[in-house]
Amino acid sequence: MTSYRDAVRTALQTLLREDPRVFLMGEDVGRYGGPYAVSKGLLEEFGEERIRDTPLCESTFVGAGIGAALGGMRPIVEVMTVNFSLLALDQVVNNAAVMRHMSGGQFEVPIAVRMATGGGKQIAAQHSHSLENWYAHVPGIKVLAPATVQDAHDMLLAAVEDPDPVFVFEHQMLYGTEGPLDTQAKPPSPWKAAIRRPGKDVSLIAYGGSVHKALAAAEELEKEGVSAEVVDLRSLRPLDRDTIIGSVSRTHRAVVIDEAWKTGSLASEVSAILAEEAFYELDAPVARVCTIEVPMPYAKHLEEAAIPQVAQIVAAAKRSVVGG
Amino acid sequence: MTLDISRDDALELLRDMIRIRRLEEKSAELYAKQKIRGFLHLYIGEEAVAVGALHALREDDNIVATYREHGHALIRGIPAGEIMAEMYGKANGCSGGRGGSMHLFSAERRFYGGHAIVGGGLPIAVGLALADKMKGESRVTACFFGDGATDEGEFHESLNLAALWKLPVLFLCENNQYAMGTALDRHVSDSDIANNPPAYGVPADSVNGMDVVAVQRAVHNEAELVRETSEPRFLELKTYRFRAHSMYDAELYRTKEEVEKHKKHDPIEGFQERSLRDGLITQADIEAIEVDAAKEVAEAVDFAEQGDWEPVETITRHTYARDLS
Amino acid sequence: MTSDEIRAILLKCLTDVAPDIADEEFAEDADLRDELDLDSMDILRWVQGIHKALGVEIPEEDYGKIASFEDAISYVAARV
Amino acid sequence: MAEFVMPSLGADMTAGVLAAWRVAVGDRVSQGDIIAEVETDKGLIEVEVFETGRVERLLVREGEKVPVGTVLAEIDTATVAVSEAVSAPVPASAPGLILSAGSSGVDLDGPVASPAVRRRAHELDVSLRGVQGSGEHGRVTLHDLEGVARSSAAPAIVGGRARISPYARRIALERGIDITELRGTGPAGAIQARDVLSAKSSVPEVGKPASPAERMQRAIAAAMTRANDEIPHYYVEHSIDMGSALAWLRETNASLNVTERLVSGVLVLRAVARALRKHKTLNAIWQDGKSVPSEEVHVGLAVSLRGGGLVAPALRNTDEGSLTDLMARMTDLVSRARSGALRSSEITSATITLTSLGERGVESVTPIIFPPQVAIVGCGATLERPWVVDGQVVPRPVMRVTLGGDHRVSNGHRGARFLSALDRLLQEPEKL
Repeated sequence: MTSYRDAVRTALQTLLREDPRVFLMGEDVGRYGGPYAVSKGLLEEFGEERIRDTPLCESTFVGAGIGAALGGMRPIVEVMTVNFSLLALDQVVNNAAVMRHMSGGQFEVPIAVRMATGGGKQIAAQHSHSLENWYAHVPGIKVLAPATVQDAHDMLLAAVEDPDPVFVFEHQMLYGTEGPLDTQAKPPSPWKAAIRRPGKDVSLIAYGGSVHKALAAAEELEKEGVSAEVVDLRSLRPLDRDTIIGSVSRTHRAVVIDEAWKTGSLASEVSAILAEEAFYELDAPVARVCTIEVPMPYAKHLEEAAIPQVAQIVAAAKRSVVGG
Repeated sequence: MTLDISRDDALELLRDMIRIRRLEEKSAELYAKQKIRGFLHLYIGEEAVAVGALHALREDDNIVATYREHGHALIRGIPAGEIMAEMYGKANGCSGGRGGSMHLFSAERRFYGGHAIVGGGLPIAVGLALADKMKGESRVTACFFGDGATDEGEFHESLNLAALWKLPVLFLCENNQYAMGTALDRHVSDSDIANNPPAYGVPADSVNGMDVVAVQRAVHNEAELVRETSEPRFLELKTYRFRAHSMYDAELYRTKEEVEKHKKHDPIEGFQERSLRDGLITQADIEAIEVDAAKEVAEAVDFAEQGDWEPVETITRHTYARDLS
Repeated sequence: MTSDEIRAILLKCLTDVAPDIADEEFAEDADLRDELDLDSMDILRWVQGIHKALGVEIPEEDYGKIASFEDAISYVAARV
Repeated sequence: MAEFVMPSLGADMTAGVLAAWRVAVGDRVSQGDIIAEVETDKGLIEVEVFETGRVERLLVREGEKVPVGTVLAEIDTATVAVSEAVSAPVPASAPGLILSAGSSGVDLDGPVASPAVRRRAHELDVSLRGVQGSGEHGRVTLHDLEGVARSSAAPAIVGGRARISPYARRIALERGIDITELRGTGPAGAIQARDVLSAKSSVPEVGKPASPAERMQRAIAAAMTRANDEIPHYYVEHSIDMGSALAWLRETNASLNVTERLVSGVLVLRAVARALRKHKTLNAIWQDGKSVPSEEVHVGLAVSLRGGGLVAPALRNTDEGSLTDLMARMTDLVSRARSGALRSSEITSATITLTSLGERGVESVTPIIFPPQVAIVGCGATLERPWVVDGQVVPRPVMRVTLGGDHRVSNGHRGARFLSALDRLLQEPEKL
């Protein structure tokens, strides 16, 4: 078994060894070994040129990453967490996302950006955001959310190989989780959702840190005679509409689990897709289980109450299936 | 003090400045006639900076500019027709009609564009220089920006990062005395802009941006130093824009007298008189240049008028490398 | 390419268009439209299938020469 | 004589006040001179003239507010060598769509609308044709657009407002179950699938559960019997000379490669869709006791399934896009219909149906309307017929077309005018 963080490091090593254009840039990725210990040991193997500790200037080192990609390199930029990426949003939205389209196809920005996301560690409102939906809203970039150890490895390889800007969100609660890792097998397309557990009565649709909670909820529902299917979105832009619609066309009920705030969330997007394209398959309204719309509180019992938990998922599924 | 340049250089510098001015005058006319829409920022008065600088840089150097970039694009080699067509929004424009006046691009000529976010181009220039350094290519990345950009966080971050990682960036600040409607001394604490960069270890100098020969010489010296040391340098070019910030600007922030005072240092008229006085060029040369410029502009307008509109069906093309649907 | 191979390819292209005839017996010399209840859309998709599989381009005016399955085999055999 | 017009000084400026003239009649002006001052929201702006010559006439008084583009003065440029003023004529009709905001001098495709509105319309898959905007000069605003999108959403299948889930409503139709007799056990008494599944269907359950084909057959039977009981049909028939259409088709197909080849059915399909643009009453849905015309034309194509059974999925916006595009969409739809891979929205969004049995050699067909539609077009075989052309009797390929209409909504006169419009369209195939 391998840990999620080791899977990411393995991918980084493979990329750095095989392609001289690849280099890693970010705060404390070198000497400190990475804020989540993902890049430990890489400085010793690849040196200061290709493992670059940056000053605390998110806008400029993300912008420099975009410039280096324009200049023919394949940079991997680590923005410590999505919370600090807000300073770099201008470079992302006004440069990375538009360069190819606005230049009439002349310029390519093959950059991969990794950042931790999500809450659950009692680090309060400024450090616990889930803002994947802000990035998944923007045409011109792609967004991935690896929930498993295998995806954490495969998706980073795909992100660096892709000619377009790709943003990979690693939920901070996953770094320590363990799972099987096969570095030889040919990985499935990262742009397709996956059925992590088949079921007949209701589709639990989730991504990133919420997938494990959906699986746990499905186990509990099984005991109460409700067969739940778990769909892991994996790709947040583009969304794999066919797999989502396919699943709900079999179960006729959907519960979407998303650690972001409900308003304007990816859960809202999935719900709108189902209302527009699977309307005649729905036997109950689409349910959304999201974080309570409040700045993330520090106290443990408050944070746990705010973030979607297994119990809320089970309740929502039962309301959808049994009704009343 | 006589000009120590050849006749050919004098003709070349004068020609390019006049080409820019006639193109910009025509753009103003076409904007009034609603052929060009959106925002339009004219370069009239600042021609000596683009001409002097681009004549001093090499064809292979990277150029990153701002939304006031028609002059830089034209002298860099993007055909006047493609620039005009782009301002019309036609498919045969240099950015396919997608960018407009503020976003002229040319991959072939390493012209990394017009950038409309003030200061937004600086990190890109730092990144381009980083890529060249890592690939072992000895190329200069010239980054043009206005005095307004020196207020942005990215300006300070970029100077620091370029100095820290010793990146071959030539920061060229076109100080035209105004950040849109705010005069220099009302938006910077130290209006001697060249004082800032040394705080980050970036050597800085200043030059009269109205004197095309001085600009060419200064940019040449700075660029060669950057090329040799692969370390960033900074040059302030003091200049002045004779027209409003953009087409919809009542210029409440400055007086007519101030504009007239600066117009006496018109970079074209000044250089024209000195070249005539030193016998480098003749009145006939000037008329020939004017005729050529008028012809180039007329052909550019025709090229734009003949261009097609991009059909809506291809609107999503180039959003990604391969279409997602 | 033998005529048997051509026959097999043509049959496969036909079953792509009309899956249910796969296990049906049909007279190979009879008019396909009547025999297998094919309309002009089916014929076009069959012709497109043959073009994709064998590169043989069958213009509209030659549709008469492939009215039956047998005719189609000899027509295609002469052009592969 | 050159015109000096009120210039546009900003993307959102539509008019300006001529604050003051800086020249008088008879003055000489040269390019770049300041000729007037204009008062705008941002303050006074000096305006330059782009021609060189003599001021002939001043047409607008100081203080007057005029729209951008209004002629303010005339300048006699004849006395001076005419400068290379822009004289290129404005393109007569700009093909396709203009991405920049609509400028007055250029012919637009459809009403005036900003790029943002056009992009939103594209996303909502809504056509702006015929939409009356509430903005200035009939400009379509985002608000208008959202209204149009809501009103053209797919209609409910059955009249009356029973609270029933969409899935339950669909399988009730398939099973021929009348939902008004059901009691819902879902939230607030809503009817859900289990209520339908457990109800006794009007058609007796026999032995083993029905196969999908049998279920479909029963659903068609239910729909057809209801159509016959409720809809008073009228029929009108018309013979159309298909000569020019088939000739154009042969000639076009010769130049197309096989993957883009067209069948005559696609010409008839496009002609029906275009004809409906002017006959909206036939392109409508019967809902809550009245006919609701649809803004868009989605022709349902009757496709007979090989194992028996019939389905008429809709080709959305059949009147838009190129013929090769329509052909590709038609081929895809037919093959997906036959392989049972249709999306539910395709089954229920047709605004009229076209059924052609010509391939089977029958001369004409008198079809039954698919509820809740209010009309149906039936085409017979195209056969060589004696036909009078310029007084001569000549053989021509002729097709008999029948229109079935719902007499509560339209009448024979309307049906006849539709068929003659269809005939005219098919005589000019190149325009389809």
